[in-house]
Amino acid sequence: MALTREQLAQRVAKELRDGYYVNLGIGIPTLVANYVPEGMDVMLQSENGLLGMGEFPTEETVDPDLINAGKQTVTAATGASYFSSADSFVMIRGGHVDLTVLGAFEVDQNGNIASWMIPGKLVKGMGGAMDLVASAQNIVVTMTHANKKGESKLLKECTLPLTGAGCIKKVVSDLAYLEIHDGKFHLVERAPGVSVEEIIAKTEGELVVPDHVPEMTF
Amino acid sequence: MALTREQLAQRVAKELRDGYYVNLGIGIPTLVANYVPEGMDVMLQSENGLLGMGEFPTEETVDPDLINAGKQTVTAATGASYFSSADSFVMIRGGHVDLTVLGAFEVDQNGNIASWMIPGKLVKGMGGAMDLVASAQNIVVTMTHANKKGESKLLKECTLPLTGAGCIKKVVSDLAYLEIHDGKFHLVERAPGVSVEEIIAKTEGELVVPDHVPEMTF
Amino acid sequence: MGGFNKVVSNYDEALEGLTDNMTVMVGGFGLCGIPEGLIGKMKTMGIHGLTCISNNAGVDGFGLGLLLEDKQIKKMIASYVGENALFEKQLLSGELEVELTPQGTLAEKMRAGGAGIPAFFTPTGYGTPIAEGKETREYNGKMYVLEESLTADFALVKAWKADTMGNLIFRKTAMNFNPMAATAGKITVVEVEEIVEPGELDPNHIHTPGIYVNRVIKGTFEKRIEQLTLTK
Amino acid sequence: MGGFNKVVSNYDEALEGLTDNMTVMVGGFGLCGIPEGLIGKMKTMGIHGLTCISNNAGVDGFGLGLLLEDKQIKKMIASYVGENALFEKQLLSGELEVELTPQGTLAEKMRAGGAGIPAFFTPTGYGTPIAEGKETREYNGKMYVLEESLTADFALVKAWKADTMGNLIFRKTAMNFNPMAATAGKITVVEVEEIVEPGELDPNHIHTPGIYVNRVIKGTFEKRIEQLTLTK
Repeated sequence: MALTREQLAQRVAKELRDGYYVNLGIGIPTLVANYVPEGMDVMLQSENGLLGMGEFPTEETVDPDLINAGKQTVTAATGASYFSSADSFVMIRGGHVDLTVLGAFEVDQNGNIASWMIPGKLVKGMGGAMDLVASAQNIVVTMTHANKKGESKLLKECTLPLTGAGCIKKVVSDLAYLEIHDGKFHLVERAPGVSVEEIIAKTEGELVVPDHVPEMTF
Repeated sequence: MALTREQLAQRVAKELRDGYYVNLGIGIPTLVANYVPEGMDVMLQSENGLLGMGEFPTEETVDPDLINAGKQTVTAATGASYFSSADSFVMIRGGHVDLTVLGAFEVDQNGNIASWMIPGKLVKGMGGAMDLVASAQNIVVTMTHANKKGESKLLKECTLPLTGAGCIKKVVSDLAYLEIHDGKFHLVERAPGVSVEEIIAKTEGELVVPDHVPEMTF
Repeated sequence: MGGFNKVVSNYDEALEGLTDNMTVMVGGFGLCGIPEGLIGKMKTMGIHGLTCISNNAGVDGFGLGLLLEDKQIKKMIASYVGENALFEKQLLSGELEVELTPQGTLAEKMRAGGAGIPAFFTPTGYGTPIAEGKETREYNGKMYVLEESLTADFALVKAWKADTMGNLIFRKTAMNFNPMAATAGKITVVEVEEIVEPGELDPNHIHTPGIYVNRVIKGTFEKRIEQLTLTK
Repeated sequence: MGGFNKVVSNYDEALEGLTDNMTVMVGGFGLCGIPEGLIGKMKTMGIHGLTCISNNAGVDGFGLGLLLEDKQIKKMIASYVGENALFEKQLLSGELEVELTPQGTLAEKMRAGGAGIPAFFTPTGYGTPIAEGKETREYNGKMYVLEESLTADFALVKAWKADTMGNLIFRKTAMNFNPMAATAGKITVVEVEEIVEPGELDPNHIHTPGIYVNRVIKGTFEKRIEQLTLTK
């Protein structure tokens, strides 16, 4: 079975480490915050200018001056700090964030990512995504493996305008966890109940499949 | 009579305007703070990271964490702020300082200034002087007109390594106030009791002398 | 402090000198930390042909969205503009020009503009449409794009507190792009929630020193929330 | 906050991994705001061949001057080094190399290093010996020099207060080069006067967020004054 949104988030959460500073993109990546393993502390960075994002507020604590990069009202965790957007991207561009999680339309076997623009549709802007992918050492892309027509989104070469070039090394799709190196996708884990054959069929890019592909655990 | 150090500072102080943010270099420029005209407010910027430098402290108020760019203990004026040296040079390089006063070894008719290095002598470093002269719109150089041997320091072309190129427009020497434009020095005022002839004799650079050269007032 | 009293008493004075076809930099992220009254004044002034530099373009009927109603904005430099139907309409009809800029690059361009740095190299956007036509260069095995700085005729800033000398403190994430905007305007106007006397703000914790600020006005703020999300 | 407790209890731990021939960035302006204990520890460790990036080089017998006594510094990148007889001697004898850098350029190079910006244009030094061999370019009729950023193996920082998570607050002009140094070290070690619990520092007024800080140690400081000047 393909992973649900919640399961995607749960699998990505396994990439967290105690003491990590983490930037979570909008959508499924945001859900990762719900699956921080017990006994582990992570600090969430929000690129508008917050390190230490807490839970959503209550009606009593909601504050219009405290939002995240998705423009949602949030709270600040203990030990949080506020700073300008320029200083926020000193953190990001300077490679100080330990893990970045974001979605994508397409990823290709050379680590290129397309996530912000579909020609012919209205272009809303890239926000901070280009900065995030250009600078982070450790990026996890989470996405569906194929589109609704069944066409692969893990490609030999991205067809959409890029968000970043040669920067993606890890992909958690709804079918598999894959790594990208040496110009190829490498299948590492498959979603529980998903066959290697289905993953092969839905991966357009060059895919290296080891003899044994374990099922994901959460 | 050539101006004393105190008189030099007094003449430079006439370039102050109410509401000016001012950076004063080490030496005679520092003395300018003693001659801010009555009823006029200026804020002194110190490039180590202080806007709103106050007077020297007393033995009771002295604080090793509060120094100026000359490493002297100082106080903070009402409305002062502290910031990093990077932010300090955002102010300076960004052209936000209204007036910069500094000394020089040599100035030439093209507005070049040499103030930091005498080849063959030990080079101590330029500190913030290169940033200050490269960025300020309004710079006053205060210096002696000639060296102890009587040789001019207002030259056709600087002989010492430059601090900045084409950036000096106003010079208050101990003999005269001069402006620099169109590749020439322009004599504007003379020190009380100093003859135009003496100024001409001690200015190696091209000097434009108007029919009437008023004496400085303080 | 005669020469350092930056306080103005009305919006006419606050935006005096702002005319058609100028470039205006506006602080804020979404609707958070925007100079609401100054934007409202730009609308009633009826100035046109503006180039606006701001991370976002407001929403329909609020923030910079207000200026779209009468087509006052000619060009928008922003990182994300997707919250606004009117914006979309004017963009598709060609009435509005947009220069999309990655958020970190935009923030750094504004800082650089205020800091006297005309251009800098950034890894952001290399290999993407953003780098097209721009100089690229390798440093330590990684590719970078040369980006130029931004300044503006007017910078419109929202702060929490100011003293009369224009020293500013921002509050929480309402800081966002405001500190950089404050440094990058030929004339910087700040709308604040509270004005205090010099000396009341801790000099150790002033976010923006008054040297960058030309005018301060006390505003009243609706602080509209774009995405109200509450703990269930 | 297990993973975020940056506090170390001794100087061995604070400088673990610092070895010969490394590049060390040190905060401070003159003797103000210097990490006294960390410098002292570098001396007793006896490491050699260091490249030090710091605005100044201390004085004889204090600050970075201590490291000159045993010729531990191979190269100094600084803006002003004139307070130190030993420095002068080693410089003239060729035992010590100096790369003089304008103060604002040095501050910006350190910030850029921490910010992932490999190079930027500055007007500073154009037409002077500083620009020799460097690329220059005209923007809006003014000439600029391309300067590259600086990073270091270790950044040694002095702050006033830290919480255990490494969030920092500096005090008065002891801030100086410390915030930029904090961002530019592969390993950033901070020596502070006081360590508090997370939550005790106002999030709105943290100068350096803990993300840049690897280790925090409580020091004791002599805070020697270089130029005692008092009101007469």
